Amino acid sequence: MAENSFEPKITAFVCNWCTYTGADLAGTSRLKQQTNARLIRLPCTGRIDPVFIMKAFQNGADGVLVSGCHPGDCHYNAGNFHARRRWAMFKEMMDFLGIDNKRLHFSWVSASEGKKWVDVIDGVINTVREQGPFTQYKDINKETEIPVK
Amino acid sequence: MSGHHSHKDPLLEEIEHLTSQNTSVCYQCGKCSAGCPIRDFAEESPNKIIRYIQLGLYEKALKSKTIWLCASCQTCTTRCPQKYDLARLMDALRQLAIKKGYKPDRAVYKFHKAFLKQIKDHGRSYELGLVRDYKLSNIASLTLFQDMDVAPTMLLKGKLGILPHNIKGKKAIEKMFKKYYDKKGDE
Amino acid sequence: MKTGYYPGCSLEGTGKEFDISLKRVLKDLDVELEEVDDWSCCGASSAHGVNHVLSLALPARNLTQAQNQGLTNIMAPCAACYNRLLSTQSSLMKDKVVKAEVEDLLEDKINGNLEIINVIEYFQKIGVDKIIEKKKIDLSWLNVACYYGCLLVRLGDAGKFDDEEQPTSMEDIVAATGAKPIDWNFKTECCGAAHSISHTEIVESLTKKILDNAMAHDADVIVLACPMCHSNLDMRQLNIKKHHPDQKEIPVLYLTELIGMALGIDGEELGMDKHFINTRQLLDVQQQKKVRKV
Amino acid sequence: MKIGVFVCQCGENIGKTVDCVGVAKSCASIPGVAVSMEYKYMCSDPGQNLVKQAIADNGLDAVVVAACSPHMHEKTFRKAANGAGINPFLVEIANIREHVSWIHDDVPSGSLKATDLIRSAVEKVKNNAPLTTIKVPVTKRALVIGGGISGIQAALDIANAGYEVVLVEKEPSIGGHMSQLSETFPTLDCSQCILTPRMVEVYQHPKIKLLTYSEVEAVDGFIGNFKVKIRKKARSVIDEDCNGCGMCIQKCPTKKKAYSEFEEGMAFRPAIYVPFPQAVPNIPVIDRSVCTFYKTGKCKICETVCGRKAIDFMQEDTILEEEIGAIVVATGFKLYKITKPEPGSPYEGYGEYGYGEYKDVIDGLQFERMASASGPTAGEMKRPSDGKEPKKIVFIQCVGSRDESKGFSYCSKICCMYTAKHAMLYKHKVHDGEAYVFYMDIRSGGKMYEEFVRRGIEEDGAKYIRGRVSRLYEENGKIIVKGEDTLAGVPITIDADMVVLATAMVAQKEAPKLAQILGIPYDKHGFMSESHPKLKPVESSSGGIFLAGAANAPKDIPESVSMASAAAAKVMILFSSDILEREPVIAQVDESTCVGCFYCQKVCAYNAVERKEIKDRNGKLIKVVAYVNEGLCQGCGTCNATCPSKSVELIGFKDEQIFAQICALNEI
Ligand SMILES: Cc1cc2nc3c(=O)[nH]c(=O)nc-3n(C[C@H](O)[C@H](O)[C@H](O)COP(=O)(O)OP(=O)(O)OC[C@H]3O[C@@H](n4cnc5c(N)ncnc54)[C@H](O)[C@@H]3O)c2cc1C
Ligand SMILES: Cc1cc2nc3c(=O)[nH]c(=O)nc-3n(C[C@H](O)[C@H](O)[C@H](O)COP(=O)(O)OP(=O)(O)OC[C@H]3O[C@@H](n4cnc5c(N)ncnc54)[C@H](O)[C@@H]3O)c2cc1C
Ligand code: SF4
Ligand code: SF4
Ligand code: SF4
Ligand code: SF4
Ligand code: SF4
Ligand code: SF4
Ligand code: SF4
Ligand code: SF4
Repeated sequence: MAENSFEPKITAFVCNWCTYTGADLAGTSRLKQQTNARLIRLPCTGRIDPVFIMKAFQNGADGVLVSGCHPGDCHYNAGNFHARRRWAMFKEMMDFLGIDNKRLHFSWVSASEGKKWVDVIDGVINTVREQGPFTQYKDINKETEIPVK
Repeated sequence: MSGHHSHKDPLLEEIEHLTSQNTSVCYQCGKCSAGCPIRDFAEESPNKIIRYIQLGLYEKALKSKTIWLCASCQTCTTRCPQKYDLARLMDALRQLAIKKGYKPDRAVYKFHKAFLKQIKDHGRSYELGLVRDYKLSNIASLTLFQDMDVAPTMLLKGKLGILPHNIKGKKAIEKMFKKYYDKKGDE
Repeated sequence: MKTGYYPGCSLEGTGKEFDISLKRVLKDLDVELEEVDDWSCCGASSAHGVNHVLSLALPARNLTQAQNQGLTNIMAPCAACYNRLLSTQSSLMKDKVVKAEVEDLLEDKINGNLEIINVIEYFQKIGVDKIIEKKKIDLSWLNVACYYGCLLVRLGDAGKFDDEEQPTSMEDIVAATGAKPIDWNFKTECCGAAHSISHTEIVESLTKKILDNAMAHDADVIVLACPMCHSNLDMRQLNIKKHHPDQKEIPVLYLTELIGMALGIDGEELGMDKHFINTRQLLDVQQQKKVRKV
Repeated sequence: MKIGVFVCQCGENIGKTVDCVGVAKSCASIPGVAVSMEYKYMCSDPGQNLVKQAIADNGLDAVVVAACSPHMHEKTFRKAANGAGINPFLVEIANIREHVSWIHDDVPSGSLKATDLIRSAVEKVKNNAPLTTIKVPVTKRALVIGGGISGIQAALDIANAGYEVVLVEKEPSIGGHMSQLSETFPTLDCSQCILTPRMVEVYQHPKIKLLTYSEVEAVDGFIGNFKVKIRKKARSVIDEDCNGCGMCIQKCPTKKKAYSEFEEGMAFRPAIYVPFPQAVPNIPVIDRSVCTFYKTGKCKICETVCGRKAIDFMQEDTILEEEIGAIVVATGFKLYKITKPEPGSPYEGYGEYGYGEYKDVIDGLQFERMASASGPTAGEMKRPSDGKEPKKIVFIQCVGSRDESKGFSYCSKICCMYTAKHAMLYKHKVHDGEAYVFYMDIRSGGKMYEEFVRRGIEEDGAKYIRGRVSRLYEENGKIIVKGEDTLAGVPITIDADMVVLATAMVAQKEAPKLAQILGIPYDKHGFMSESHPKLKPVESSSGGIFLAGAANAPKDIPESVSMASAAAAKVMILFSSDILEREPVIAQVDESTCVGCFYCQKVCAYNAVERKEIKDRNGKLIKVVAYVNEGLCQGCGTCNATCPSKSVELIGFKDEQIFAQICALNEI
């Protein structure tokens, strides 16, 4: 694939109640977006394990987005709070593995923020596109012992 | 996820820096003014001074006589429901007024200057000298001679030293003042 | 271990009798103070009023003097000095940037470990029992209005030794002398000390309110623990009388003078002859009680 | 596994920008996919039949529908598949409408994305297991804690719907604060007159078991199946025998030994008492700390005069156990007292207002009692110090409330209204009196509320001054009020005969303890927290526990009553079926690998993780592992992501399921 026509693959882990519904709203409002993102619906950002993110990068995702309810609005009281505490750890892990932080993004998008969702997702896609293809996954596979399926 | 960075007036930033507080916390309840001992003597209430700052009317605050009449008694600070340290704002505004060349309340300012001069010259405050210096700088203000009534009595009772007490560390203090003013410019 | 003593400028001048009576009383109570070497002025409200860094550097010099002398605590009888020393230490320990700035001016380091106490706390430490034990004169005929002023109790974040609004610690000591502390309303009202010389008209008005309230509640004397308050409440009565010929006089004593009276010390030894408002009548009664008791 | 893929065109909605035919064709080649087809409207009856038919024809084990958002039709297709014999949890939805066709114009890349999403769903469904919804039986019996107006309303609503209610009140009588009020805003109708009939109704209701002078001690179990322990405190009077004649109260010699709680300390009560004449139940209680017999062993006059032999000095506390299906917490509030704070209290008192030293400075509830016709002054304005009629009265709003320095940042919401009421009541009683109100803002949002306040100002002549008072002190029998009118910018000093402080509504002191017993969160001020501030305002975050009234936040009567009825409705919804069906998305612990670190327990917001002891055949403890209570788990999956040994998994969203999706989306 030529450098200028590179289209990144983005895996987005989103919570069912806020961001997934917000993305639905963007759809019902017919708000056009780039096609690069693929969503994985989870009950809550609290369910998101750092391993999911590693797994996505290992398998060749060029960028990852994690998005859930706004702080204080979590459908499950505090799940996103625990998630946020974990995010700091993700960042460190990314540094350790030498993955640029511009490939991993976090955001809060509520069920009513269709427009925000579009801004977020397009922003992430553009940023990751600037980074170029992610090729270090093989190195990660060597460094970490998470078996690739 | 970045925070909001609203633009702030540089003067407001300086005031908030000098007072280490956010001026917006004041909700204008007036409790400070209600308990302020100099309220009856000041045209503008203390809560109005902070209101001026909130509205960006800095000049009005810096020109106000209230900041000079403030007796630094801390009553306002002690009772403010929003924990705003208004006494500290008054301090800051006095400093700023001098720095920006606003005319301070002569009587108060000259007194402070005379007082500091005593410390600078002797290391301790020498009250007779203080009254003398202060009066000299206030020839215009007749009422202030009132105090001369009591000065002789004080001298008689041995309450005013005739000679200043110079401390050993006087030089060090002088140096401290000099160092400070060299850095900040004389105020 | 002796307590460090920071008299402050006023106790060398207008507040001389505070110094005299304090030392005299301590002699009878068998306790000693150790003066801070070559102490300097704390800058009082002047530095505080116009210059933030200086307002910290001036008191800070005294902290380093005391530290270098090996003192672990300082007693400052003047409420203004006490407030300045205490809040300086506390704010320097909280603000590293300003601390560095001040230390640069001082060319010395602040360790922040000094215990700074006022005269009331000092007597609490000595113990009211000791006063009761050494008491010689019955003062139960004396109604006392305890006046705290503003700086003694309004310490902000720097600390708290008594209630800001309804303090009672001075009353406890007065009660130990046998005199009767009265209930009144203006014990923490400001007398305008900062404007003592610059705006006498304000000071007069504020002072008059305080004096009147004390007298309205049947006080025979006002007792206080601050030389600035003292010169306002004592000296200013002369000015007030000039404008209000009917104004009644009320003697204003330092707490230490009252304690001295209870210990049977002569008025002159306590410096009570230095007041503007005559204390003769008080001392006469004291002498009678003394005679009767013998 | 044989999987069927069904791609919906949704008319033009999907069909226009996604090449459905092409997508269906390429999905056919995904390993495991047995059939792949597209149709115009998959959710229509013919569409559903198509799915059912395909299942039957091909012997499918699982289904993926590529259509609209699962929030639209997941249920529809689960039901359809189930109709054809497939477990509903073996159906997955790929959202190719909201997340593809409606947001992308480019057909090739949109179609590619649609295929990816379908592949991801196919890989997930391969890892799905058949599940059954969780069914829990429901005990149709409600517990209402707190017998104020909120608790009364909730209890009556539930009982009138035909369900049993246990109402627990810690005081000797129900009624709460409303029973103390004189007249109520915004109508000025008599509080007792509207409340008493309801109290009586509670007492007589065959479905309500009323337990006064009682407290909840322990709550176990979960939604539909709580076990509750209630301590019935010793009254020293046998309920069943007492007929409420009041002889004992009349003859008790300790007439002035205790301040009446009900009269807010403005009157006395004897050792044996009912809080107020209309108390429900009308059964006295002996205050043992005051009673002469308990102190000296002598007296027993009450016993002598009681014709019913109802006095029992030896009575002890009893513990009752109740089986309960749902709980309503209606424990109300307390009024902030301005007295000196207790040592260790995070809250500052009001030194500048004299710490409650001045007799003629009273609070709002004391004013209510003074204004009440049945109160200690029989409704006449008489100030406490000397009984004189106050001619100048000052009301101060926001005392404690909106005061960061005293520890309360919030607005108490009702005091603007009750102060306006007080000023009016005062003016109606003292025609030549002057009423001043110091306020910061007037908050009168409510039906007829603003009009009510205006009436107090315009018709009754209450003078409103905008500013907070700095100090109060007593001088010559007057309370000197030092204020500032911030509108005119002038200092104001008033020599008042009486001052009424509108002090904050604060949480019950014991509320945090009760919240912990119930396992529900409370805020930093001690108010019980709702599950969602907008959409679940009466639910706590624990299933089956609901909130009503001022226990949740400062509220007036109309709001408390609405909330109580809403909570009752939630209880009735729960009771409307015999069993509770829940999605089986819950966490499950693998006991063989769990190391018992209990990190999962720490992160679970629902207290759903419990400790379970594993014993060998001889009953010897082998280890302690985590155990997830199905009734409490809400399925957030936080524990799953937290567990260091990967021993707790969220059913329906297990690691393998998510991994499969990730891999499907990122095939290298
Ligand atoms: C001075 C004043 C005037 C007011 N005037 C008006 C007015 O005019 N109009 C208006 O609409 N509102 C008015 N209100 C507000 C009104 O009082 C409240 O809205 C109402 O009382 C709230 O009812 P509640 O049942 O939620 O709480 P409460 O009335 O506080 O009742 C709670 C009950 O629960 C009990 N309880 C507490 N803890 C426990 C426990 N752990 N176990 C068992 N029982 C417990 C308590 O003993 C109490 O009986 C006024 C309030 C005040 C303070
Ligand atoms: C500018 C603005 C901002 C707001 N912001 C907030 C906020 O941030 N937070 C918040 O909590 N609240 C906010 N609100 C308030 C919130 O909008 C209302 O509380 C809420 O919408 C009320 O819901 P409702 O269902 O009672 O009424 P509505 O939302 O008005 O719904 C009534 C429905 O009934 C229909 N209808 C009317 N008459 C008939 C009829 N005769 N037959 C059949 N149908 C009929 C209408 O078409 C409408 O769909 C805001 C309101 C406004 C105006
Ligand atoms: S008391 Fe505090 S909040 Fe109130 S007006 Fe003064 S500074 Fe502002
Ligand atoms: S510190 Fe100044 S403004 Fe504040 S109450 Fe005292 S005199 Fe007034
Ligand atoms: S299933 Fe959804 S996408 Fe398909 S026709 Fe129905 S609404 Fe449209
Ligand atoms: S206890 Fe006896 S005397 Fe008292 S009210 Fe009951 S029945 Fe009457
Ligand atoms: S025994 Fe107690 S309750 Fe009974 S009459 Fe005597 S004091 Fe009253
Ligand atoms: S309701 Fe009114 S009086 Fe009460 S706290 Fe809010 S603003 Fe203040
Ligand atoms: S976190 Fe995992 S290992 Fe630890 S107790 Fe819970 S289930 Fe067991
Ligand atoms: S899934 Fe959520 S609610 Fe259930 S046990 Fe785990 S953390 Fe608790």
